[in-house]
Amino acid sequence: MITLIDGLSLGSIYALIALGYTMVYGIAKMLNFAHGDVIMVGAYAIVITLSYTASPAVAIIAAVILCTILGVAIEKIAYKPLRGASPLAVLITAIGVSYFLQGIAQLVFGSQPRPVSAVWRQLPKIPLLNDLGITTAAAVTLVCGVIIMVALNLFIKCTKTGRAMLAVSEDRGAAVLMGINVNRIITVTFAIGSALAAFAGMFYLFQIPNAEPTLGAMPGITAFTAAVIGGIGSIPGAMVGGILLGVVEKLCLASPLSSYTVAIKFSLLIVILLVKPTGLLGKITREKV
Amino acid sequence: MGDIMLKTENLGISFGGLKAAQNVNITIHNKELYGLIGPNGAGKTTIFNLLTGVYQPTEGKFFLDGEDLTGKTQEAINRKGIARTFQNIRLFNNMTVISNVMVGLHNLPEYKCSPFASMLRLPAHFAAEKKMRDRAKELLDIFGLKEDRNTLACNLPYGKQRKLEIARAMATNPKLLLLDEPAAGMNPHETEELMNTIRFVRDNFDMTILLIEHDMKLVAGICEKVTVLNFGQELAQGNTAEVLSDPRVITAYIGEDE
Amino acid sequence: MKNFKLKHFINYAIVSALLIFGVVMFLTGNLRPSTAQLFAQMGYGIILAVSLNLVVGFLGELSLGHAGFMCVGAYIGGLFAVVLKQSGLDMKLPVLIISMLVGGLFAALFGFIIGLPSLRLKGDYLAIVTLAFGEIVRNIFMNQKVFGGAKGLTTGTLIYDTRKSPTLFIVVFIVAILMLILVQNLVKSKHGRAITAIRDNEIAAKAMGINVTFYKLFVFVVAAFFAGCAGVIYAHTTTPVLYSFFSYNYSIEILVMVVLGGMGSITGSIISAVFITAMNFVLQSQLSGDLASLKNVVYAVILIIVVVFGNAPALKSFRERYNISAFFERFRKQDASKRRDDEAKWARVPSKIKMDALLSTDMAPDSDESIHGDIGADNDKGGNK
Amino acid sequence: MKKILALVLVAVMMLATFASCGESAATNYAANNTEYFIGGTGPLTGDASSYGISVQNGAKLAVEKINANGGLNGVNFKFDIKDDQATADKASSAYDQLFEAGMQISFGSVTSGSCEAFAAKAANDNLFFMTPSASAEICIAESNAFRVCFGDPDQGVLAAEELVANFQNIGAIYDESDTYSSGIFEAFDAKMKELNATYTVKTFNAENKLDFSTQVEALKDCDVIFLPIYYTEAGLIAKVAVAKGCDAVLFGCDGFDGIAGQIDETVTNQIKYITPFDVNSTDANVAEFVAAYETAYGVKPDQFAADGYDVVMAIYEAMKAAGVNDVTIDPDTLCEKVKAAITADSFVFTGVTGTMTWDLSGAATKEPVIIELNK
Repeated sequence: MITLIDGLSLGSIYALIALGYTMVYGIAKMLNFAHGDVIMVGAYAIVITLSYTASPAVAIIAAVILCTILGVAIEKIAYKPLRGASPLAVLITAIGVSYFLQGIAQLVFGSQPRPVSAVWRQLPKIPLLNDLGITTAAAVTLVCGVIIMVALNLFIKCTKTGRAMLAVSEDRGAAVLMGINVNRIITVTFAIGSALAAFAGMFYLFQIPNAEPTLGAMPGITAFTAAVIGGIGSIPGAMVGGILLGVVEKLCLASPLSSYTVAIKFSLLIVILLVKPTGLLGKITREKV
Repeated sequence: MGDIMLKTENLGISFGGLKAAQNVNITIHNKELYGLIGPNGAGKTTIFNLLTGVYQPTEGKFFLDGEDLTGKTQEAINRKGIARTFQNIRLFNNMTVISNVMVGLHNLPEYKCSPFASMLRLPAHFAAEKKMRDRAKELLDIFGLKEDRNTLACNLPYGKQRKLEIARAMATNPKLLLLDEPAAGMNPHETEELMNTIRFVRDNFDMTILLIEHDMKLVAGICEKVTVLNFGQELAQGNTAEVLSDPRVITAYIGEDE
Repeated sequence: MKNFKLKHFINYAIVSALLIFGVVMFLTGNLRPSTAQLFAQMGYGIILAVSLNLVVGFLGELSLGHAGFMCVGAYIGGLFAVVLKQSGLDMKLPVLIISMLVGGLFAALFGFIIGLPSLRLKGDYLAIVTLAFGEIVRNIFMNQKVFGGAKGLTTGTLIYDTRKSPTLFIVVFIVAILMLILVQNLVKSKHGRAITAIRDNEIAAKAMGINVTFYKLFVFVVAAFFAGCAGVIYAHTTTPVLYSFFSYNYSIEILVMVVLGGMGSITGSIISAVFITAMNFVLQSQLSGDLASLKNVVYAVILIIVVVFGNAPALKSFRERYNISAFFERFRKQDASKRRDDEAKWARVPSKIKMDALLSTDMAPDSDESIHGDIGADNDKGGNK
Repeated sequence: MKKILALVLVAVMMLATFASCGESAATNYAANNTEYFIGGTGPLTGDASSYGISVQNGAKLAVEKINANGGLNGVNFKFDIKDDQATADKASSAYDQLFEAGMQISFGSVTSGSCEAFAAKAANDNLFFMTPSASAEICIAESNAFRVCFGDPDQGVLAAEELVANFQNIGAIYDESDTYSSGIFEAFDAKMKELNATYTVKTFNAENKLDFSTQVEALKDCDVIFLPIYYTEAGLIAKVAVAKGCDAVLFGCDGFDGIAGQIDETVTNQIKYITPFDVNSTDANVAEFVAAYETAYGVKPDQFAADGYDVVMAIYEAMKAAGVNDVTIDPDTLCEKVKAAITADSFVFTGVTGTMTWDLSGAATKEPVIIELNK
């Protein structure tokens, strides 16, 4: 039971990261390998801000702003010149950006893990839940994850920009003909994706209270797997995939087969894809952003 | 070899609840030039996809030269003798013209040679390659593409791409050739040339040909028989001239065109 | 025909030149052990890049698990070689060759297994499955006591001592040349044409009767075999063989070699494998101590600059003016029109990796129109027109 | 053309066979040295980089101190550490690079996997090295290899004895993908079996070394959790334990050094570990080192830094004891001299990680201390 809750809260972190992957993929049609490293920057932003002020709110705002700016900058510098080139070329620059961010983070912050200040972890107790063994962090992560997902869905369906994003993801050529500024939409997508990364970094710090330069790599790749399991391009899919992977990972770790957690996690991916080649929710492509 | 080349029996397919084609019965005799016409969305290409194994029929059967090919894979159906072209040209764009045709020759038993023979450059490889190249040149010569043989397929002008697709399909040595809107996007002059090519293929290769076409001039000009499809079902069938003057057919078309 | 052959020989010439250069240095006593090791690393880098290119560039499927095959080869071939040595066969070359075959064959078996999903999955979905495969393989080997568990497989007895007899690179380059011969012969044959046909247009290839199942599996098996061989070579240069080396990061490094060199260009793969290996070497030797953390930054900047310059649509005219392949063109007596075709071929990217292909289509068509649309959209994969 | 190629191939093949028989003499690259060259490798980038950087910082501090005091008979020391990203192949090529640059003596590699590769190379040249932290036994299998840290098995055995004597309900978490961690655990496990003691074990590996909620959940009711892991993960586990309301004693090995920087006042669990080095020690030697380290790098040293410092100091002392006075001495000769000096009964080295002696096995003999972290 507790394992399940732990899995859910880990899963919602994966889900949040996967949302970022899926958004960018759906609209810019590229695998943003640097996404995990934007999370890392977000986490550092929170840790550093908290070492100067005791207000988590300020830290979160700082992280969101920094990540958004960073995301847009990456898009402008590294990806935009390659619009129209082979997607694989873009993939390689994304990897380059990922190395770059890791390298810079190590130069600036050093490679020692930086623990986040205690303020961050002193969350208010929620009486009933905590008695059941559900930590506040897990509850907050889960609830916020769902809220963000719903908000994102509403944004895409109900705002002009959101619908333009949908149009770009459906057919970029037609969107251009409809007078949509594709470049602007892609920039907005990166901004939102990076802001999501900042949130992911925040929840990450709830559960794993350390920031280090390579923090983004493994959650990033797992979240990407989650996005694919859910059907890449699909927002609910990313959510489902992320939570599924989180739960499976935790269940495996709790079982005697814990040594093979990674193998089981990835085998699950293979099995799911063999049964449903476009992921769990990938079929409803009209829903995609 | 019997007189009937292709026979479909109540062929049909449904996707979910939608019946894209149903109860299609077509009989094509040897060396016949047969037209399949109908308004947009009538299910013509679906029939082609069924006949070539892209989709598996949910009902009915079809026979090539008396042999039941229902449920076979695309590759197997091709080897049994059905070759096709595509509505939107599907050439191997990054390969040269001659390579495109040589891919068509790939499966013929006379050019057999194992991958290991090729990797080790055994004599079998050289023999097969030479024979294939010669045969491909012959075919290109017939279709007037010999000069372009080292051009990349995507760099060919549109009309030649259509021709190349037919040449490539012919390379697989089929009994039945399916042409999906061969004249789409062609000007009257090119269409004229295409009609000549199709006739030429039929006469010189003793080929049975089934074609989808919207250009009634072409259909009337070369097809001996036609089947009209509407909403996935047969509307009319028979000699071209008779069918084309059938009022139901005219309504179907004009009603649709508005 | 003549120019085809010249193109073949450029590849052999590059590798042979490296080999001869190394041998001459060795015979004149100028070969530093570190250079000998660098040569060996370049050698298996070439093998890895060219074999991955077979999958990515020629078959058109994105694979992110190439290091997984190398892992299988390194562990199984390495263990086999160690056992051979223990059982008394104390001759380096035969042990290397036999274990390379064993490791290669096992890797090929895994290639067959990972080739199976490729029959059902496409594009990114297959890519992530190959990535998953690499991680699974690593995880399994890590947990096997036979292979040393977390401590890794100790292959100390196999190591070619680069100081006393730095000769492993010679064998490696010879293996690389043999592989090039096999791969190029395959590519320039009816089978190679079938493979490229599948890449260019799978539906049309099926309609031409090409046995897509066979060729997809075949390519995966061949590529895995060579990657396995590279793994065995790795086990002969490094002790211990440690699972952590074969992570997806390494698969991606191999992919970087292929993409930098140009997909579908064997010459490009060779050159970029040499370039990247050398770059890593130089960065490691120059940026030591406090400067080491600059390494990733420098590597990343070089990578981004090279890719942006090589691929940005805005810089096309610049590239055409200063083109390496144009330099080689001069040796090939061709008329201008053919040359343009050839450049088109280089610039072109295998169609299937267009990532939007899957997004733009619905897998289950729900009307006759969308059946047309389905096939039509598939065709758009080749839409670099 | 093909024939020519075939000929070339055959010729090269023959050369290869010849070459593998012949042996070219090793050159003494140190002939032009003007300073004694201490080299080695460590992970300076990537996941394990914090360990490598600590060693680098500690060792550099030692070199600076030696040089400031006039070096060895007036000859300074030069120090270089190359990045191996904790991989064997990079360590092995870094070894060659260092050797060709004139490295005469070495601190090997920081992590065990790399050090095994380094040791394989160093054995061929008979180059003396003393590793600060590669605790796997295979790293010091050859006669030219030494270490200052404890061996993995020793700590495992000691921990088992200590825990069985003091606690009832014992749990353990270890990193099965890590040589250090699984090395200690194997010895611990064997000793526990020998003592007929039962315990519960949970594992993690490099792919999931961030979130420990499951493992802690399973061991929540233990009196003590044995953690033969590094301080980063230990710090995370401590915090999870707080969140989960688990008040077990956390018992670690020398990898725990540095945990003080990873936890804060919210962590209430008692933390104990086996270590030769205590950052809060009042020992003058240690205090001086800690102060110098803090001045130079702004953080308190961890065990890796202390080990790095001690390695350089020990090498220096041994070279002094061996009476080395030729700056261009070749590694082979130097190795024999230093080996003889360091294994001599009279050689006792007091560093910041304790007082130690060495025998021919290469392992350091020193007293382990179990310290308790007072928060």
